[in-house]
Amino acid sequence: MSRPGKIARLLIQSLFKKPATINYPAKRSGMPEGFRGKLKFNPQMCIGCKMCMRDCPSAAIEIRKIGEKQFEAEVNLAKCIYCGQCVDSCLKHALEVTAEFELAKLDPAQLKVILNAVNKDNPEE
Amino acid sequence: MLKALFHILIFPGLLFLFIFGFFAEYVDRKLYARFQNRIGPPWFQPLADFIKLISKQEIIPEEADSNVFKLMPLLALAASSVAILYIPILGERSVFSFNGDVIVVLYLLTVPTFAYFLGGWYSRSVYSMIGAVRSLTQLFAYEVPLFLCILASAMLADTWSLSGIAAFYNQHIGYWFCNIIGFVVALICLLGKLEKVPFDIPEAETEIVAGSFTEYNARLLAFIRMSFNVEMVVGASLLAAVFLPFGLNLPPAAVFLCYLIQVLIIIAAISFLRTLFARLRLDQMINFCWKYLAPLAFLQVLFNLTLKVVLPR
Amino acid sequence: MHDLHDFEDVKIPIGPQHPALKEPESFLISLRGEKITASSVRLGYNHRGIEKACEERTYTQGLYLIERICGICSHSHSTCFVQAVEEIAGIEVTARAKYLRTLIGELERIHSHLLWLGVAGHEIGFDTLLMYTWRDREVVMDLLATLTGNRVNYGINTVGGVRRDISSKQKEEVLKAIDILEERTKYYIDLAKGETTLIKRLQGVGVLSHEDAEKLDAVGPTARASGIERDVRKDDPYAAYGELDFKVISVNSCDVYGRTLVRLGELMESFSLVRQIIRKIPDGPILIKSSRKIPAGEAVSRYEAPRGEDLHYVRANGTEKPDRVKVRAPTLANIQSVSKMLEDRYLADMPIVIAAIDPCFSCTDRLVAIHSHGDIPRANKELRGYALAGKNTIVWETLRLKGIEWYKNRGIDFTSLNEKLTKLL
Amino acid sequence: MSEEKIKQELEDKFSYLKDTVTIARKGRIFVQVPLDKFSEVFVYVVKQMRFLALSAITGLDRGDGFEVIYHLNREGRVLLNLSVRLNKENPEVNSVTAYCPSADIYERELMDLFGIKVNGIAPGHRYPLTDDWPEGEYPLRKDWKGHKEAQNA
Repeated sequence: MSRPGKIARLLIQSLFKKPATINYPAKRSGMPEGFRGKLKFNPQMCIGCKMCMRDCPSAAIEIRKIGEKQFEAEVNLAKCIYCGQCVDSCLKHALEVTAEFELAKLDPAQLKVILNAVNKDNPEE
Repeated sequence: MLKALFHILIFPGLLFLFIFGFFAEYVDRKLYARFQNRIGPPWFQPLADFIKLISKQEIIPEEADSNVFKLMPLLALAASSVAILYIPILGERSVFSFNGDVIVVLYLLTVPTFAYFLGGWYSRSVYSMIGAVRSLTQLFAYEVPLFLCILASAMLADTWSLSGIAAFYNQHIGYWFCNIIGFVVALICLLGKLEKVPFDIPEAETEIVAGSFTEYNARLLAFIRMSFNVEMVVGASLLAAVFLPFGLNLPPAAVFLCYLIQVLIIIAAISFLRTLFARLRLDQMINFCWKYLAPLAFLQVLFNLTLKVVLPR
Repeated sequence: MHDLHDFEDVKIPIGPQHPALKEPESFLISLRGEKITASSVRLGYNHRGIEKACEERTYTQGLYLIERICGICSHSHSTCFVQAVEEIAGIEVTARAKYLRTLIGELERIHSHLLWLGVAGHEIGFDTLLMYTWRDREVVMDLLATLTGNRVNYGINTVGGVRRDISSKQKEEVLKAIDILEERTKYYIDLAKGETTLIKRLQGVGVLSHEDAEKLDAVGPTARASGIERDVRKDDPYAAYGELDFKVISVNSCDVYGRTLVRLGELMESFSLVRQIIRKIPDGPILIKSSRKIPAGEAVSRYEAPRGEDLHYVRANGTEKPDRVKVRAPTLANIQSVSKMLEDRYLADMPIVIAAIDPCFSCTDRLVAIHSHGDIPRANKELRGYALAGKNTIVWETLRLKGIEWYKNRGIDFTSLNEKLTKLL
Repeated sequence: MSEEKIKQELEDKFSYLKDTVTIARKGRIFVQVPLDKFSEVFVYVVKQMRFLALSAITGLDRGDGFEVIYHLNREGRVLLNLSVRLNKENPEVNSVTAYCPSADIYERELMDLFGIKVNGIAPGHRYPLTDDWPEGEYPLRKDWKGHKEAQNA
């Protein structure tokens, strides 16, 4: 038989339970480790074949030659759709995906990021 | 003169109503969120909304009749704040009371609904016209049971003044239980008056945008939301005075605390009911009110009448 | 003074921007009092030219575009497209890849139906149901994020197979999540059967009789709630559905309440399907290397999306770009029956009736003004694109400055704050 | 009613369909129908062979002419694709809304995106293009590369 207010018991229970939501900027829940976020580039491995540029659905990555056997990758974070196709298409595994996803900026010019992670630990942008 | 000014502006008047209104809205929204397993807004959220709305640019629709459009929110706010003066908050004596102020308070609580109707109708937008008409049709559904319940307990107390009712029930605590049906019915009707979820048909967000308040913005919308808060406080304290008359003869501080607790209990009940139900359609709401609430209210009146004859004075 | 009798019906425009409809479509409802007398639908507001755009992209790039047709059923479109391309190229995908595609498809059906349940609750004013269903939906969203790397646009499909494999640890996580979800869905099922106000708002609303559903070719839960037992997974099995056993849920109450029960029933079916997949998934490679050029040919592929039958027609001409891609989303088939359902209903029912077919208009419309290439300097192509549309669209920056200036001549000066802010960022 | 039986029945009933019926795979049959015989075949397929559900109508620009494919299915199992070729100058086809009312929106899409004239269709909103879309421009045609004024702007 149906009666109004059937959800009452659940409401009372959740009154005493910990809320399921968190105050986002203060506390961050983060993304699971397999998450596809911002790209990471390793210039040593790159041979400048531009396979990633060809396969990128939104023309977000650009590989430029800056010296003998030295390449830098410029990624437009606004255009990038974080699909990871460039990581798969790169024959030399020069590109990796990190789990960083909070990339919003006020000034659009800062969204064009030059990745040349000279060494693994401090990839300066 | 100064004492009257103090009563109107400071204590039971505007300043107290504003602060208590914001607090009541905070309690309502926080409980509503906690029932839904969410954290809910910080304590200053209602104040922040009010300030944000006040600072916004005001746009009056072209075809709207601008005087009526601007006047209605203020009328609603004024009517609901005046009603507090007749409700006994500190002890058994309200600020102004005469034999018959129950009718005045109930009338003053109906004025905001008419103000929203006129405001909605004169903002000439299709949605607000439909919303305005709906708020009137809803008015006829919940008004009769609400009046009957309050008048039933007035009849038992054999006086038409709120202070008299409060005093009577304070002396004869036993009579309180016979009004329990009236209290439940009045609470449900208060939901209708405050347009809370099971009966928030005039302001049905998913059907007609914001009902009669679609065209309102900035300052006027702030006043409308403030008048809803004040109406919630006034309605809750009316029910508290009529149906929950405890501890009226303790020292003033304790009495004010009792009053706060009673009002917060009623607000908690309102927000619990608000979380519990889905919004009814207008036809379902009207036949619910006339099939269940009105008969219960009549039953309450008959019960009180027989009780008055049987019980010694 | 004309009397009330010929009081001309009030015409209400609902949409394209309207709180009830999360998506841009516009209905013109004519009302007498609270009764809807007639309604007409106008679509096309969100048409993004995906079919034309696909013709200029290679298959791998087109796949990511097709996947973004709809935010909720992205896997349906991408699998449907990939199956058509593989059929033309004659690639036989490995069994493990088929099982993985079915797994992600069923998880997507779970999250789409839970989302719909919340939206339905919101449409009838029952926000508590929205909050609870969307809280439980997070369980399956996080699961999808771990399995595929993204909460919505999974990008798990590629021509010839799947891009990510599932580890045994992830299998436990899936089973644990399914147990939680099953217990929550059982609660919602007996809530839907027991809560009076919910039933009163859903029963007898948006009636679509069996004959009308047949005549107007309704698909998916909308058809199955009117007694039409049709499910592409059963009738024309694809991926791994041939080897899995499941029931087609159908009710013949023909109203919104029936659609709710069908969707809840399908949720339970999906849980048992996911368990079967985790149990029976074979080992083996997940991807077959295929050449970038697809031989000439054409294929039609069908997929049972959460909203109904999704149909993709692909024609290849031997190059690495498709010659023609046609997408018919399930909502396009269901939209015809909405005006039939709305006849002489109350205005209050209109949002829930429209929500009941679970419209996804980003699927239905796929074209808008296209920036043309050629001599327009590449740098400000976006601005050119907006200017093309013929409307003087305000660029975000000017809007911000206009706001600051508006407050300045009211005595509140934000300019110093603005400098600090831009320096900060 | 397997694919072969359907193919057999079609070829017996219509001699001119002799070699144009191909079975791509289980549940998919492609049929080339000459334009003048189209409505006759269509009515027979819908009425006698019970292919009641019209899933979609696809328009194609083959460069030398247009092609329209009607995807019909019966209880969801077998998908029959009737395709008919139209000439380049004034592509024209008759509306099938009399037999499948749901075809209305697909035919409007043909009219908007390809400029194929569909006679016998009821008046109504245009789909999917906006009302202020310039006349004579049909986006899904191969020769359409963008708005005219965009080219010379």
